[in-house]
Amino acid sequence: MLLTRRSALLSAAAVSTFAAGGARAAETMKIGVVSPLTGPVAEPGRIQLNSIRIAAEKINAAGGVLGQQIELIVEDDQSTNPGAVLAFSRLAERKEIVGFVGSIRSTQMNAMAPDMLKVGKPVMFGGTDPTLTKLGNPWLFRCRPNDGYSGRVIVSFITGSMKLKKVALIHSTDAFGTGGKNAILANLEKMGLAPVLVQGYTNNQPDFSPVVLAVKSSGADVIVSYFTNEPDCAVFARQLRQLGVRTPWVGSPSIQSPVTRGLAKNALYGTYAVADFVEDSNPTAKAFADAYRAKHKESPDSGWTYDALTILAKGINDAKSTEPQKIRAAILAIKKFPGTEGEYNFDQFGDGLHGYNIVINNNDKIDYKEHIEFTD
Amino acid sequence: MKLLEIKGLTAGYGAGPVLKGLDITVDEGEIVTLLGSNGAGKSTTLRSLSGLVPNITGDILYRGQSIKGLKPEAIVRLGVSHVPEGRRIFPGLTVRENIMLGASNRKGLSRRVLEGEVDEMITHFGDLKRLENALGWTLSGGQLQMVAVARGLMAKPQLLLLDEPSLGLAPLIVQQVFRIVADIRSRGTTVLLVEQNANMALSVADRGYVLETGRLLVSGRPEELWNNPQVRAAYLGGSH
Amino acid sequence: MNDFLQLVFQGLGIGAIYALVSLGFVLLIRAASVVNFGQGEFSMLGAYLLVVFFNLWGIPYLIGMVLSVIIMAGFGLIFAYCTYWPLRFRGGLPVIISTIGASIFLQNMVLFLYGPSSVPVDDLFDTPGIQIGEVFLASQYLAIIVIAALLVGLQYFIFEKTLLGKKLQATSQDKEMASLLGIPVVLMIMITFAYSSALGGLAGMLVAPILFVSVNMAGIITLKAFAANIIGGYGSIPGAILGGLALGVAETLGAAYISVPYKDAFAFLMLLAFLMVRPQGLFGEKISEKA
Amino acid sequence: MTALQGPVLQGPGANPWRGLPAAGLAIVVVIAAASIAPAQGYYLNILMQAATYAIGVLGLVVVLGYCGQISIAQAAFFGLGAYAVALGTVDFHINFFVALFIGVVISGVCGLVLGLGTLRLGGHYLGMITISFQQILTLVLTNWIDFTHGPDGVRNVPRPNVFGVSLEDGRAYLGLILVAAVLVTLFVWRLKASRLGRAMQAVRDNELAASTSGINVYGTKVVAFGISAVLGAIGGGLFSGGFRYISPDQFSFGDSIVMLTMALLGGATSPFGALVGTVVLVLLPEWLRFLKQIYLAVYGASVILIMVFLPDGLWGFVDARTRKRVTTITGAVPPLPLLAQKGEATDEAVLVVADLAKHFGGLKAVDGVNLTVRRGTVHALIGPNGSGKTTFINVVTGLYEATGGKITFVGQDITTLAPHRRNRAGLARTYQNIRVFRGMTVLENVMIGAERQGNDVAHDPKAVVLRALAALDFVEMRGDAHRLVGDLSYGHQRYVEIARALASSPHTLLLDEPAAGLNLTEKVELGNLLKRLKGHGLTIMIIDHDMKLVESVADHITVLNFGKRIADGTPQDVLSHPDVIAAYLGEPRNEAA
Repeated sequence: MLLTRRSALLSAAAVSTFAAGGARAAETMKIGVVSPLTGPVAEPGRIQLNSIRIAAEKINAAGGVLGQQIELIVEDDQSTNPGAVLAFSRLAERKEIVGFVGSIRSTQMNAMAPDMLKVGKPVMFGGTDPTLTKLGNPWLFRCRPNDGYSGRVIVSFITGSMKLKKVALIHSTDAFGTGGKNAILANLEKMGLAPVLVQGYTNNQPDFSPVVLAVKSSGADVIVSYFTNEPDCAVFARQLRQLGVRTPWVGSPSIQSPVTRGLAKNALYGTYAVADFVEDSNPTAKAFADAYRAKHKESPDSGWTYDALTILAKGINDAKSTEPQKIRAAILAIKKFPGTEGEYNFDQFGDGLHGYNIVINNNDKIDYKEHIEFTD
Repeated sequence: MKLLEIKGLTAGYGAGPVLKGLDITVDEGEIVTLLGSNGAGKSTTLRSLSGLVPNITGDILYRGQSIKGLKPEAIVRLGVSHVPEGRRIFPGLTVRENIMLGASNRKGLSRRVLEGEVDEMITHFGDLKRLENALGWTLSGGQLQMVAVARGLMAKPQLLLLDEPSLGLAPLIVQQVFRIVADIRSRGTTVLLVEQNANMALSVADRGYVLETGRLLVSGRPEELWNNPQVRAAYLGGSH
Repeated sequence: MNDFLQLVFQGLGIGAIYALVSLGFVLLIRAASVVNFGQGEFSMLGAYLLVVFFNLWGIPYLIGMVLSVIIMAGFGLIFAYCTYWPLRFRGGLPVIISTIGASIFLQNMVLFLYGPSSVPVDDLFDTPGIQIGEVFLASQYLAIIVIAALLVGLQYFIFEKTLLGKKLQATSQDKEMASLLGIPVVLMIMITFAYSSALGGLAGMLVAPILFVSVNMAGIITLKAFAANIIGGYGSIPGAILGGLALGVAETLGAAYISVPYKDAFAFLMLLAFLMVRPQGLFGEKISEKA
Repeated sequence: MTALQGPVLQGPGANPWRGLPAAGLAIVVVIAAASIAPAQGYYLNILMQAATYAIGVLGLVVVLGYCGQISIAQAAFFGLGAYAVALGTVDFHINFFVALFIGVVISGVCGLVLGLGTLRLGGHYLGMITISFQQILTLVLTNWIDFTHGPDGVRNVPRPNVFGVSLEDGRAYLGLILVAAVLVTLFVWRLKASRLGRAMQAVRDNELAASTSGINVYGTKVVAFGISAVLGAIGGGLFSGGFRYISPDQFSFGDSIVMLTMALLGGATSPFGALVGTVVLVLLPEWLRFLKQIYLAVYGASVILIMVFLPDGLWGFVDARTRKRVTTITGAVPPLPLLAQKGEATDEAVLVVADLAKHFGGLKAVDGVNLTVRRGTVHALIGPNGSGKTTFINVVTGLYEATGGKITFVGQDITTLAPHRRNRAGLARTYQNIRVFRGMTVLENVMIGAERQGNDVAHDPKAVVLRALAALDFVEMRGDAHRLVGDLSYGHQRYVEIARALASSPHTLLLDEPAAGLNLTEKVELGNLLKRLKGHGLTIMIIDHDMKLVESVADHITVLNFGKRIADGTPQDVLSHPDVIAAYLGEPRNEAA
């Protein structure tokens, strides 16, 4: 049955507290982290946690923040929205925490946002729903490019580099997929284009043949996709190829994740994806990936938590204070800061990144193709 | 020859024993009947014999061997077949299937022989012929009773335990059932019979035991029981 | 038209999966009067065993499947011993709850041991499938349809034609009476659970190449298999297969011609419609209460 | 009515104010508790969650524990309430309580519609339909993004003002939730001892007997399901304001299962069990926290262990060990009014059955039977097994629909009436295989009969108790009034069944094989009982195979064979009728038998 976990908020986050980087001093700089330790997205959660620890070690080795060592307080969000709310409510009770690292999932950020506003301390996060930084909540700082940019980058790539016009858009009906769909539609409209097919689906489908056949009969010359769950993407890819569709495909980041590639294998060869983190796209990313490999014997597929902690630490150091308003001002002042995900130029809303990389799957090897950056 | 010997049987289900030191013997070829009011322990005696009562003390000897503590499946394989009260026909199986399963205790029976015996049994109980393929739950009370007896006989038992076979049956059928009981005995099967209908029971039985609250009140031949005023008043409808 | 045929084939393939899982349900309902909410976990465990044997240990695919089926049969006994045996005289509801408990336990143990990521498994055949005109018949779906048909036939034969089947049914309907007839009740129950678990495991292994192996792989399928069981007729074997196929085809066509996001709703709307109009299902329920 | 005074008032349902002082005290205590609870954060969230869930689980107590119907959609109703409050206040800016009320109405209507559709069917069908409802609701909440906000959920749900006092503060709002929980608990607890609650339990224990005891089985089930949907929505609406953020995944199938487990774990037949179960299952994962990742696995295992070792749930376990021995009810009560009236046998036709037929497929169980029962007589119906006697009674009492023919009862055509309507017209019966309400006490069983709609005492709870005691006095079973019927012997259950019928002051009583399973002495007692009933205007129809009994009480005998009437007349005529001897009696009557 469907009870992977005690869904709902019946159970709160599992606690895992640890001092990073050999902090010895009694006084540490505490940063709260909401992360999935259990549940369906625990696996990416583990990588994100490893990444942030690498950042903490690096910062602590360099003398810490305002002379104090960083200590991470981690709460499990159980991969659910209610779990995230409970996890954050536990962190929020601890007055000594100066800032937070939130979730990569927009729906969890949406769920926690009211509490974050109430707490009034900076929260670095990775959710890519464009509206999150437009809620009038001054404490949210995004360390990944938002979906508005992914949509712009995808449309710019297919109309510019690929010179294709007839788009079939496949998207999950969840918040991520719907946000992506809206961004693509808006950007296509700006170019004076209309998609030949817009097809939503509900997550966790065993069969995508109706969607594949719809793509086939739509006459599209390019597929654009926003898949949330990796198995869905892989099932779709395999059925697409089995039913003989060879249309070029540009997808949201999940299409080139190691898990999806492992499931779909050659069905994804030759597909393009937008990617916020690409090791070869800049030296910071390369250095981080090397450090990660040295420690964990595998390659990271994301660097945003590393950036999140680095920027939060820089903000506190720049502000020379743990007072939230001062940290906020310092973070908003960060320009041209090299992160693993690109160059951070915070705008008034708290969005740090304004562009995406395009990558291609060359027989299971992810190659960096180009970076498309916007300044407005 | 003694087929069954119950010695000092004490048995129950939890809150105090139902049977309190009961002694009963059944000789081969006899029809023995147990009489008594509701709750006297008649059914519990039969259930103890067939292994359905978990906690018993005393001993039960069948052909001189103790069967105390054996599982019901094992006891029926020794040749003791129990037709419990309430008929207990499997509701989702047909009459034929119910009767066929009565032979489950007999090993190595070929399907062909089995089908033949079932045919024979169904013919023996005339009314069942037209009901052969009816599902158990659709039968009326008397029909159920007939199937239950037929099913019990399919075990080819040496000892047949019959619990209230006449319950809810029309007088004509009651007579038929008791004729069958007598017939069973004439074919060499020993019968231990529990009955409320003491008249009928004593009319076919060789001996009877009267139980009262788990103890033996009196035992003897039918005419002795008939003439016992105490028994007559309490269990045979009295003379008032 | 070609699209339609393709969709019907896909629907039959998915429907055969529902039917396979549904068979396991029906078996436990018919032979032990147990509604097992942990049935989906049998499939999940079977698929993980195949992953361990084939992906991890490199044991040949078919041998791995056979081994997994055998282990699943054994697992069924343990499952019965823990969730069913202590509650066997207490009616349906306590057993349902304890199978729910077992379901939570198993999912989280597997989650703890293997993590949440999906794992791919190879297809049963190397050939991806057969192209007939415009219609592509994927080999794994063909295999599932064929195996489902065989198993349904086998199960139908056992229940309707053999003495073993009758003994299994008798045990389910009245355990005490069955024991009085000399039917080895414990053995019957053990056979039932072992077979049901093995069947569930096999279903899991067959769908693994299509859905990949993960803790949640069987969730929605199990619910729909349950719905298929009702649509076909509660506890009916031909009903399970027909209900499963009908559900698969209906929801695939519904997705193609009505709405993809509401695809899962079609199964349940169909179930609602059946309950309102023909509650006994396609094949009817065998036993009802007599006044 | 001096007899109304005295110890008898201790009976269930006798005191409408019972429990109110305790509830008042509980409210004071929970408000005090709320005021010392933390105003923010984790523990507050846990407390709110436990209290709001408890309200939803109490709904399950009504539908599952009392009425015996399995609902697997409580989280869906909970969700309907939650979304009504969230969307109503956030998007439509309606007052909190108005939104809550709308949610309750929507949920209640959904419950009624689902119930009306399936509750005519027995058993597991409600379970199935609720699973479907649950799944469809989750899909709609997720996919109807324009209205529900989709998977994003609704945030910033406001909390209400009560009498101008803002409950924005967490403690104040917790107080509101706890007061609601106490009131709902009181309601559910009182419901159990009410007429409606007894009807639900009767339906749970035996639908057929409930219907022929005047209970509208279908209506009662629908009402129970409706109440559970309403309570679910109340819990969900309060939850929405407490948590302030809701999304579809909080109201999924898994959550319905969790609620079901809470109810069963605590003990579904008592509201206190529901409270205990909810609190334990909210806290269990917290206690198991030290186990880290495998705590959910341990939780699953704990569910199994609790089911195995605590069969009646946690509350059942506690209750069984703390329950005081119930004292027997003493004191004189007015005897059955029936016994005070006089009525000799007359020629007035009470029950007229014309050309009655009932076919099951090809089987003609009853095949054109004509029969007239006259007021004040004892009319026996005999015949071989399978001759259609019980089917006849079942058609007359409405359990089976007649294939043809007409049934007139006291001048009214009742051929197509529902069983409970026939009972309300004064037709009571007993069953061949006894049908009592096993989960209820002897007294409660008989009270069900006494409060039959149309009975003179039906609307006075005290008088119902007195009438029930009078009926028990008549069958000499007052001493067992507080025992569970299921614990009684077969013969005594039979008497309870007769007492239940007599308490309803029936016009006509149908007895289906009352002597089956009784020994000869007990049969004589039964015969005496029937003779005592004679001469008071009560009309009795009896089926039995015991010719001695039949002969000693019957004024008139009808004989059926193969669904047809083969003889009809006085006992002497009928019992010497050659056809009757051939088909039924077997041999010229043997005086010894």
